[in-house]
Amino acid sequence: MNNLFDIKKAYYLFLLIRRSEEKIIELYNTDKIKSPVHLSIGQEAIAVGVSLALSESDIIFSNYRGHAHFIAREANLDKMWAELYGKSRGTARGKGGSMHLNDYEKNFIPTSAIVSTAVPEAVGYAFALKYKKQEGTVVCYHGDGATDEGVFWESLNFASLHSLPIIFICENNKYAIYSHQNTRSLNNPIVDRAKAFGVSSIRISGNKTKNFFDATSDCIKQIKKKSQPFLLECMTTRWRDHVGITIPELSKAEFEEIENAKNNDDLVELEKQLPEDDVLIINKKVTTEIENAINFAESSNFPEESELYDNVLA
Amino acid sequence: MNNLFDIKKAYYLFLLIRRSEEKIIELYNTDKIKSPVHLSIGQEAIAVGVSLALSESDIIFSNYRGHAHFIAREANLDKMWAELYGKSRGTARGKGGSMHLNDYEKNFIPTSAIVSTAVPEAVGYAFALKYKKQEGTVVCYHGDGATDEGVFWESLNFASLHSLPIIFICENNKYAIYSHQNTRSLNNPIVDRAKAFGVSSIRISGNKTKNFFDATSDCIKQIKKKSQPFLLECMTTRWRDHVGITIPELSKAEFEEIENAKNNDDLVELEKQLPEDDVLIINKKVTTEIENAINFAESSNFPEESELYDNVLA
Amino acid sequence: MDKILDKKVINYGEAIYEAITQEMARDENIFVYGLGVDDPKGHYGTTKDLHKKYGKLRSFDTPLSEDAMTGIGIGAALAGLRPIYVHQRMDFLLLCMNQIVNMASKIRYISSGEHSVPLVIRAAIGRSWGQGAQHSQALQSFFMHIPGLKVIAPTTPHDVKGGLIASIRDNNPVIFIEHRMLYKNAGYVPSDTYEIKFGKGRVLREGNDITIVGVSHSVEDSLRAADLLKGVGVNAEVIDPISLSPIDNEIIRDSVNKTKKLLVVDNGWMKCGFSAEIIADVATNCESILCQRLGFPETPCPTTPSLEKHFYPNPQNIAKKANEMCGGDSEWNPPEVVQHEIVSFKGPF
Amino acid sequence: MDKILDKKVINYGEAIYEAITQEMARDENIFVYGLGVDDPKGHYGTTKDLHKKYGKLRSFDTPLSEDAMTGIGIGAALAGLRPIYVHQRMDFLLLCMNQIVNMASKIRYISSGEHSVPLVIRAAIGRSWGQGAQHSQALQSFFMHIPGLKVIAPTTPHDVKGGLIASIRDNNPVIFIEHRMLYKNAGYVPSDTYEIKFGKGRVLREGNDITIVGVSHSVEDSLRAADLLKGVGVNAEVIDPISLSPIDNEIIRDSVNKTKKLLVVDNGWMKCGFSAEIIADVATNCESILCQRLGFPETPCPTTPSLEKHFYPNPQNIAKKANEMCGGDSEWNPPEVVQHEIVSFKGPF
Ligand SMILES: Cc1ncc(C[n+]2csc(CCOP(=O)(O)OP(=O)(O)O)c2C)c(N)n1
Ligand SMILES: Cc1ncc(C[n+]2csc(CCOP(=O)(O)OP(=O)(O)O)c2C)c(N)n1
Ligand SMILES: [Mg+2]
Ligand SMILES: [Mg+2]
Repeated sequence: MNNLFDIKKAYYLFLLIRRSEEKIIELYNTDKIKSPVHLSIGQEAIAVGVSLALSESDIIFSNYRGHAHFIAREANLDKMWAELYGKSRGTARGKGGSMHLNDYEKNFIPTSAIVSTAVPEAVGYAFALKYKKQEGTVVCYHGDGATDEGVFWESLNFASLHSLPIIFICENNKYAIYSHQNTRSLNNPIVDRAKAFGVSSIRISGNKTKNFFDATSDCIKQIKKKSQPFLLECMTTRWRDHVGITIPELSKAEFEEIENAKNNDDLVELEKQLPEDDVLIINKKVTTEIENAINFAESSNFPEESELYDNVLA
Repeated sequence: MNNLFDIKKAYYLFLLIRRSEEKIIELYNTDKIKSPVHLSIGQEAIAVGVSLALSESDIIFSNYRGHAHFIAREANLDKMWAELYGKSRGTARGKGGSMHLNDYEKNFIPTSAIVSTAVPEAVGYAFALKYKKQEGTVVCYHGDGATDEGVFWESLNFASLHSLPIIFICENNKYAIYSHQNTRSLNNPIVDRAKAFGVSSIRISGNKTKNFFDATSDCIKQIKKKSQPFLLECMTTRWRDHVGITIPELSKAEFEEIENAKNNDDLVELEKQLPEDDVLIINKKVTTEIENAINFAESSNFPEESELYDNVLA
Repeated sequence: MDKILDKKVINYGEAIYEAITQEMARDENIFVYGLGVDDPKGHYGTTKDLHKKYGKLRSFDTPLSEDAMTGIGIGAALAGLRPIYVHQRMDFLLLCMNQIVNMASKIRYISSGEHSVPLVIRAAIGRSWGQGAQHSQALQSFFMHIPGLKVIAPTTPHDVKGGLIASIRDNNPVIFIEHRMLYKNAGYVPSDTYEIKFGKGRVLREGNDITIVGVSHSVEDSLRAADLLKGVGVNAEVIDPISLSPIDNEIIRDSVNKTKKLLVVDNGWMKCGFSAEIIADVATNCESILCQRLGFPETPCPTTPSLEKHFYPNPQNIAKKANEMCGGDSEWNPPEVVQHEIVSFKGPF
Repeated sequence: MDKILDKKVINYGEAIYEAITQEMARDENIFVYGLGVDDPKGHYGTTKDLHKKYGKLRSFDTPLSEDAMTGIGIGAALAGLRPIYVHQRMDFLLLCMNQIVNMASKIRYISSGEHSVPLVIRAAIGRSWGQGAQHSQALQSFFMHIPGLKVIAPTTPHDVKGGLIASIRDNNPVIFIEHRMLYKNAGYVPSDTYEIKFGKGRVLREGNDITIVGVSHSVEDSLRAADLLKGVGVNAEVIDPISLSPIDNEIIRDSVNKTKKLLVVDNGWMKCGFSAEIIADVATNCESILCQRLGFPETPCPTTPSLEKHFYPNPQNIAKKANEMCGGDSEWNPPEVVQHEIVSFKGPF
């Protein structure tokens, strides 16, 4: 648990996510990455703010839009890139792709590409922590669309019933693919629903890293005192299409929202708060790390036919 | 739609349900009824109150605990009994049993034995009414346990999103089989959850026919003005075991609750409000109707082997 | 897009669109719903702008609530509407199994035929561009297993149009299986409406040496394999059952009684799968038939192209296996065949 | 109940209880949950009072949230616990298909073996007393179809104890199939813990004339049929595969290579079912075997006893079919055999 917001680290992680995904965009048309990619550009502040508040013993559940969560957790970037390339040194030895990242050492659980489907798993993990009287909090990232699924509410009910140590991080970018929240539910804030299911919830507007950090730190502090679930509804904006690298076909109002978000890019704000030297060093570090990761991916082999049947059963 | 509470009719329907189920208890050990029976004894006031407020064009969705809803809807008692006996003149020609009653003419939709599973169907039916600009309100009976299922909340979300003409009648007997509500959720009233899902909801305590009637009438009135969903959480007590005819194995406190409920039996209260003559006539009528239904069942044939494949596909 | 000519060449996706729009124009009880049906892509164009043409009540997006949305379709069908529920991937049907199996398939039965459920559930099988474990499953056998459901998996633009119209007009719940590698395939399609019959398969190519039965996309590869086999003097008969439940066992039995050899090329896992059923039917009803099957290996689908190519049966290994069954040279290595629909496919999904 | 003797006669339900309680005593990571596991009936006694013995954390009731509860078991398993999730009916697994198929079976694969999911899902097949359309389904084929799952359906008290212990100790998700007509069946059971092997079947009765393969409760009826066949001079070999995935194809192939005749008695629908798989394997791997199958007719299960008796295969029609396959008199009507577990069963459920 961390109480002090480390701007330098925040900037570094934020930049590492942003530049990694920009690199994906740059490379995508080469067809080297034959994997559906769900970019987080615009939403990075959540992953960074949340991750900075966590400890090693905390557990991360994410989803198909997982690059930011993975990188912010300081999970293995080389392996992530190798996985995007379908190479055998990838996080799933090339068999999972972008939608199924994982890093055992970082307690970053393999992600699911079926919406809301890992939410009960996260709750089950939190149950196990309590069962084993083990330290740690589970963090479960999910989208606003995920709350449309019944299993989401079943999961919250169980988490509150058993007072489990879990924070649901709802990344509310207002869209499920092209479907705006208003077309999916009637003006009922997710936080209100979560409260009715016994989960303390707050909505965090503004898409600022520090705010997400503070809220998460606060939850962790409270969980350490008394095991219980929280939900943070993190308002954000996705700048790119749901999947792939293109710009979404949206209405004018929606475009303006994105433009607005770009003008309030927290990456820029964080940068402003750092000495120029630090910024330079961090930028260099990020560039090198990404270059190395891409080299790692490029130089790795594809898995052999003999691996086809590996890891189906224990 | 009815605004005036017809005590005579209420008493008649209530009695018809009570005596029918008592008859089931009486006959059960003869093994003539080889069907799981989920009795409503103690809960009849809900079915009676709700049904009296409905019109012919309204649509009923119920569940495996459906005898009371079926009888209160004045659906075909003869066929119900024949179905309990597994006979070919039953509501499903003997192929459905007590858990799958239905009466096409009365808009009593075939019931499901899988908890909460008919709830979205009810919403879909309400959607169709709106789509076709057809008169009518859908009534969807379900238990408190049914609200543990995610599909329940998905269904409410859709009903509120589309402002559908439906009343969810939550028969809250506090148990799902032997599981008390407190062991299934943390002190979060169903009405609060429903409200967070955009469905106007009220809790009705006291287990009185008239109160259920009034509340339902009121919902129907409002739906006629403006299509919208409602949920009535109807507090009640089941006197018998979840399934079968036995008395539940419960704690002392729980027994006392049942004793209490018995001492507040609304059947007795309704009877008190009627002239003695009416009571006698109604009792006689009820006895005759049940006798006739049993004769109908007894004299009906079992379905022939040739019927095995009937009605699988249209 | 609605101009009616007598016939024309359109692709599989367009044929689906045509079936839907023509049927929607005919019967106002038909509506189309599902995630993204009204989005700019309109599910490979198959539902594009239907909401503009027929109104938002008749073509609408849904919350991600597959379980309830299936029940809602069933309920609407009980009320006399004819819903078409569209899924981007067949894998998502796993969220709907309770409604499909416990409800849709049984309501007619438990109401002794008084109710029926004219619901069409469209679902696309995914493949390519790293679909992987959760976006590539072909679960037809689940639905073939359940009485009270109809299942159909047309392969050609002609059959997909006629099959969808038949499904919409059918009074039973129908699982309508599409394949995303087929949407761009073009073919001759009558402009008018027409139905193809449930329970009727089609011999796509005649031959006396061996019977090859495919399903959905594997029919394409079976035809390519037949071309390869021609080169080594083997005449394969290729059968597309189209309708999986009911299934045309007769057309297969007749063929194998002639060829005495059956190779089933599954488009899914084999255990208790489509291929198991076809072979079991032949084994119990015909005499002395040499039977073999190919299909997905017993593993989830890998995302990396280097392994995905070993996951799916392909024209070469189909041809090789068939040739062996016909006593041909087991060392034969058929030439590479381009699966244009696969190599030309670019993501991002 | 925990007294350890060398062996004793107990019934199938007691054998399950014994497996669970012994394993829970051994490993505190094991917990048991599901609707009603801690209620006075304790799921046919198989979980009775475990919460009193091991505490409420290790045996607890759940909200009716089958979908999430499956995911919660998977999540707990990922964290190193060994959950046993109990279902009163197999039909309820239809609410859990997404979690079982999309998650449990694939997490090991997508984590390249770093994670595993040691989750046991117990589910009872219902029959009798008007279970009907939604409480009688035997859906083993769904799970056999999916790579990454193990499936086991023991028939005897001996195998159910050893099978459950093996399932609990296994590091994969296991679908553990029980049958409610078996709970009262008694048999010799070792008092100690032991495992039976996945992928190993058992010849329950030897014979040279025909091979009969049953599954779960239909093994019982196959044995009864074998008795009937004895009376007309037919010696049937009866095989219980016990483990359905992996399945012991060898034991069946060996047997049919001897008898040249295979009758599979399914305990579920046949299309793409267990019986289809057994026959397809034999048809593709053995030569000139006469194959037949019996199973549920293609209809939901009726509640009325007058039709239920035609729904299930029974000793007489199994014997009759087998006798015909062996060239026996097709007019033979085997005498009635009492299925004591069925006639003695009284509801109320
Ligand atoms: C159960 C299921 N239904 C549909 C999909 C297709 N799909 C993938 S992502 C997505 C949108 C999810 O939206 P949200 O939860 O808000 O997350 P976001 O993508 O906005 O981060 C949909 C519909 C899926 N993967 N799984
Ligand atoms: C999906 C599903 N899970 C479990 C069951 C077993 N079951 C039947 S009724 C019931 C209790 C339901 O409780 P509630 O909804 O409160 O209705 P009540 O029986 O009290 O009227 C349960 C658990 C079932 N039929 N369906
Ligand atoms: Mg979103
Ligand atoms: Mg209840």
